[in-house]
Amino acid sequence: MNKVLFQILTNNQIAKDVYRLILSGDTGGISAPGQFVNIELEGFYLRRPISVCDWDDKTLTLIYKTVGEGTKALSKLKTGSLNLLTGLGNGFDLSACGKRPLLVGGGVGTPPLYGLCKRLIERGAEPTVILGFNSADEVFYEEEFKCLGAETLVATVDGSHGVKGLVTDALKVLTQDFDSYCACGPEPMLRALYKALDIKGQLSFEERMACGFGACMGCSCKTKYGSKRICKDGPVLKADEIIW
Amino acid sequence: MNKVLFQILTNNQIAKDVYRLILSGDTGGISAPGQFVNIELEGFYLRRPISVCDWDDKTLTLIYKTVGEGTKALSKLKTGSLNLLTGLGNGFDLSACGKRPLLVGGGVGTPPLYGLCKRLIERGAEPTVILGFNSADEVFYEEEFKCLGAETLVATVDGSHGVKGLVTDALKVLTQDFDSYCACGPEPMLRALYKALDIKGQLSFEERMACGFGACMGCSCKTKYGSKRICKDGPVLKADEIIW
Amino acid sequence: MPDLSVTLSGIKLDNPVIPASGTFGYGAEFKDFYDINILGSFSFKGTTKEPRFGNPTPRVAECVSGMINSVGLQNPGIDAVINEELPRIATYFKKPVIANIGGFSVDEFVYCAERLSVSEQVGIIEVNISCPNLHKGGVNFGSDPKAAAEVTAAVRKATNKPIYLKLSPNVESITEIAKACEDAGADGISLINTLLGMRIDIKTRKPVIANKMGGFSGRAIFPVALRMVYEVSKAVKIPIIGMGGVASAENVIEMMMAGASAVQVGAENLRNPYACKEIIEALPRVMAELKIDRLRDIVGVA
Amino acid sequence: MPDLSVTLSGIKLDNPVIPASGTFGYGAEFKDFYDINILGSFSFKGTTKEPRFGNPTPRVAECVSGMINSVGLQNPGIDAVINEELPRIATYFKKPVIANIGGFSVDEFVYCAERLSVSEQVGIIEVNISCPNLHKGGVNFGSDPKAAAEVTAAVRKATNKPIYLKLSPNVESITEIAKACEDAGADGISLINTLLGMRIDIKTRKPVIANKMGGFSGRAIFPVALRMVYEVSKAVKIPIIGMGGVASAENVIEMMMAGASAVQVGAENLRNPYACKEIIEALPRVMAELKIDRLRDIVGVA
Ligand SMILES: Cc1cc2nc3c(=O)[nH]c(=O)nc-3n(C[C@H](O)[C@H](O)[C@H](O)COP(=O)(O)OP(=O)(O)OC[C@H]3O[C@@H](n4cnc5c(N)ncnc54)[C@H](O)[C@@H]3O)c2cc1C
Ligand SMILES: Cc1cc2nc3c(=O)[nH]c(=O)nc-3n(C[C@H](O)[C@H](O)[C@H](O)COP(=O)(O)OP(=O)(O)OC[C@H]3O[C@@H](n4cnc5c(N)ncnc54)[C@H](O)[C@@H]3O)c2cc1C
Ligand SMILES: Cc1cc2nc3c(=O)[nH]c(=O)nc-3n(C[C@H](O)[C@H](O)[C@H](O)COP(=O)(O)O)c2cc1C
Ligand SMILES: Cc1cc2nc3c(=O)[nH]c(=O)nc-3n(C[C@H](O)[C@H](O)[C@H](O)COP(=O)(O)O)c2cc1C
Ligand code: FES
Ligand code: FES
Repeated sequence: MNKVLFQILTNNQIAKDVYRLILSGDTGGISAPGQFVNIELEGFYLRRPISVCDWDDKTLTLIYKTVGEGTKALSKLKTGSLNLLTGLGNGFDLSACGKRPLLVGGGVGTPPLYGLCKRLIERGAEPTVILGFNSADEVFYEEEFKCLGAETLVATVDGSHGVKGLVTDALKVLTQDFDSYCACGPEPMLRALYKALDIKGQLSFEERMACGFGACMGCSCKTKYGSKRICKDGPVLKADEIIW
Repeated sequence: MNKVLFQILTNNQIAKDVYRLILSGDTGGISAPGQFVNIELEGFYLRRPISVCDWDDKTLTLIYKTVGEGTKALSKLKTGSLNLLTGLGNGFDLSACGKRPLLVGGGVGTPPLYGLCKRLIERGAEPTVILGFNSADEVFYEEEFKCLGAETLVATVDGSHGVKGLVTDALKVLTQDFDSYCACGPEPMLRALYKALDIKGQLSFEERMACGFGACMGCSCKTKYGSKRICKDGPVLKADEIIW
Repeated sequence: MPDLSVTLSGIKLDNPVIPASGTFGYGAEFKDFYDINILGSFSFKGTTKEPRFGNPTPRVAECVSGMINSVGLQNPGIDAVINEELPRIATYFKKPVIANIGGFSVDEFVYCAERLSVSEQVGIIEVNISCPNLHKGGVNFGSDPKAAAEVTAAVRKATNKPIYLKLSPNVESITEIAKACEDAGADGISLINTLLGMRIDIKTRKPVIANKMGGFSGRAIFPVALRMVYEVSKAVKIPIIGMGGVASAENVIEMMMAGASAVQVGAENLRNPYACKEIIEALPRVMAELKIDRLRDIVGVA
Repeated sequence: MPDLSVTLSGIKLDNPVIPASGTFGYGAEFKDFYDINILGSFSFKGTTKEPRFGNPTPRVAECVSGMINSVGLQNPGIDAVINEELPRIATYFKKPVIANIGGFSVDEFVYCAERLSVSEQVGIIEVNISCPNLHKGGVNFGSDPKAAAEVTAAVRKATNKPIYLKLSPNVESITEIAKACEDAGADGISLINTLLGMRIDIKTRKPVIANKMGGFSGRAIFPVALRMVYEVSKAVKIPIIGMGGVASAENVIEMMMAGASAVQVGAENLRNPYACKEIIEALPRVMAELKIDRLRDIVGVA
């Protein structure tokens, strides 16, 4: 957890309203996929939390959707520097994933699963990936997941690409057994997965945040084991601690 | 009076804490020396009023002192564009100056007198100029006034350049008679001139402003002929309408 | 075609965007920037019985995302407004104006309202009860429900024009004051006036404003204004003109969703003389994005 | 050597910079960013008798130059604070802390103050009377001088520690409340707590905050806070801890010139975890520019 000035290398559109931002700077604060960074944007009071998609020693990749004023302003920055708090949150626990984990991403919940998938494969695991989007123009990173060597299915709500329907429809296509699952996406998707799967799961949640580092109690949620801060004790929670 | 986007050509220091900003853009709104522009600065709510120092069809010259956060931020802008309201205020009435006007500038009250001096000389007048500063390191535009062909005296409070003392001390050095005087500078200087000179005068005043174009009544002052808005009915007022 | 029109007490406005009193003079300065007939209406500078010079200068101070003013109701007095300003306005503004009146006694409010009632140019009388009431031992009309009701009832009798009481936010319960005004016959409520604020010049170690304190307004106060509009809209049935920090088409829509039937734009006009024009031009696009066909449909939906 | 030290009720602070309650937790998150022993002190999260989860989420909303929160006093309760948090704080913070307590009844304030009194780590007890008092039919302790005095007197009896009453700005006359607290035995006044504010999400047409409204704070509220500190400092003799929108060394100095003996920094810590460190490091330079040798000399000079 630290404050770092990153340089913008590229910041390009990769799907409808979706941008990939590649930054160079000190990534030493990042220790696990599923962690996030909090970005200061000129003219905005609060930082914007964005999941780490991928990183190496010197570069950091983020993927974000333009949903409001802040992300729109971010999408216009093509050069210069950005002030980030990095290495926020807990991230996914790789050691709890087993040999055959299922990774499920919905929309811009997909990015953190990429970094996770990469590291799981490095460790010798054989992840299967399901990505859910509304339609073909929103799909991104299907190829990238496949290049990592993961079996990758895409579901689109309108059927314009891959399986027609939700990620749970794509799930029905799969016949193999999984040791665990990791998911990030809209809450209804997480809930549906929890209902559909009877194995250990790690789910990444979103909440409106002020600090992003555990100080303000802005992002609390109740779990079976007491209240947790999504930003500090999460964003990844165990599926069986959630009170749905 | 209009809102214009100007491009920054240069913005360099020319004396202690004093910068010259040369802009390119539509100067059509400017009609008289002594008018001012109101500059929007990112991160600041109110615009910053700065006198027009000089202008031609396509360029605009401003000279300003870094006194607070806004002017400090301005001094750091070396490229890019600035949003200005131009052609604000009344400016000096050249037709009331006569053949031999005296122009007196104190500190950063000097800039508008340069544009005035230039136009007076173009009209065939023979202005004499007195510039007052605290010390030699603050002096600027002495050469520029001389290049216009105007007799130019400088006074410094500490005597490090030119006449030692105030502009009124420099005035004592001069023996000729003047038809009128025009002055811009700190209020005590304007008052001292008014006391010292028995001819028609035009004085340019400063006041904290919100709009700068006559809408808010933020900058009112009482004159012998009723209340006036420094930004709209001024900044130049006739010496004999002032209630000292 | 998006429909931007709204209605205030039977007066149809082409759109809900109205420059706020004190930030638009009598419109003359703005007509040099754009044709102000595009506005829904405008509220002119607060007018008192006698001409007033107002407070000593400095009268303005900059703040983060806002400003403080202590103009102190400088205006040429009701006679000059009726004999000079209104006829001049008629030459460049063809719609009904909102006549904002200030006062230091009930009688003064009544007098000004009566005098303005005869003008056909006046659509609504906006009664600014956020000024210190010298006759009541320092109590503000705008912070005491009884005094607010008293002014309302008296002005009510003095005019047939719709009257909108303009409230101060520097109170504990703005709904109480608003309800008192409604009960006493107000046709509508305008809110908010400025928050009491202050700045000190750390170089001179003195308050920036000659009068020490002043009215704080601009973008910074939007969340407070929105909250008060929301509260009051739940408490009264009469229409509300919402204001305080409005600076964009999005802000206008948010204010209306909170319960405002129309919206005033104040300090933003001073930093950007084209503010209202830009907002009006942006509204159709933002409405389309939000799938709003008729602006009046969103009043109070939140 | 510039002297930054100030004294609050006999407790000497190395400098006047104190993170505000609710924006600094118990310090644990910030000690990972910097050594928090550089602080004058810090005020920990408002503590109640029982553990509280607080309000439903979303609890935060962004505003221009500020934010709204409706955390709702989430805290682990007084037992956990005394048995777990204070011992943990002792491992990384060596100075007296300010113990902020919340409450829904006089008894709860008294209980919390009594329990915290025994801790040597507690320098000052900050009594936050800006919460709704469920036992008084909805009247806030902080907006009724009598209720404020009642809490003050009761807490006064319960502890020998200096007690600072923390006031709400959502009142008409903050000086009345402050004077009532002083008369009832307060050692100092902390102000201001958050302004009541609201935002609506124009896409969903619903309030952003689950609880609809919340407390508005951050840079935007500085002029209101400064005005209230100034007013209260003229009305009482006891020291004031000023807060509300402080974000720079210049803001600290302005607050002190308005009458604050020390200054708290709230929301700014959330957007920049190094805010207090940066302010403390900037103070000597700004003092030199302004020719201030001893910071305590400027208290109330404006
Ligand atoms: C831990 C975490 C990781 C995230 N990772 C990603 C990611 O990898 N890619 C991506 O596209 N988005 C991600 N998001 C969502 C992203 O933070 C929001 O889309 C973004 O903050 C919206 O900002 P805005 O100014 O465009 O929207 P506005 O609606 O204008 O923002 C207003 C305020 O609401 C907050 N806000 C709005 N939407 C959300 C949201 N969904 N979650 C949290 N705060 C929100 C903003 O941060 C801001 O404070 C993540 C959120 C969290 C909490
Ligand atoms: C008509 C007019 C013409 C001017 N021409 C020039 C010029 O040619 N060159 C030059 O150096 N300065 C000029 N000034 C003064 C200049 O406007 C201020 O120095 C500048 O606004 C200070 O801004 P700041 O942010 O650095 O200071 P801050 O003190 O941080 O500003 C805070 C606020 O106070 C206002 N303010 C501060 N000082 C003054 C002042 N002296 N007059 C008016 N407002 C002030 C600022 O505009 C701002 O709103 C002129 C002022 C006026 C009214
Ligand atoms: C310079 C200035 C002068 C004002 N004068 C008046 C006035 O005469 N009468 C009045 O009712 N309100 C007056 N106001 C208050 C505004 O009409 C408006 O209620 C307030 O500024 C909040 O809106 P804003 O945040 O958009 O500025 C004035 C405001 C400013 C900034
Ligand atoms: C997220 C958050 C939580 C807060 N919680 C408390 C609290 O528990 N007790 C309290 O007295 N004040 C609380 N406050 C108020 C602050 O201590 C401070 O009075 C207020 O935010 C104004 O300062 P600022 O503008 O610097 O934030 C909280 C403020 C914020 C932003
Ligand atoms: S956002 Fe502040 S604790 Fe999570
Ligand atoms: S600054 Fe607004 S009238 Fe002069």
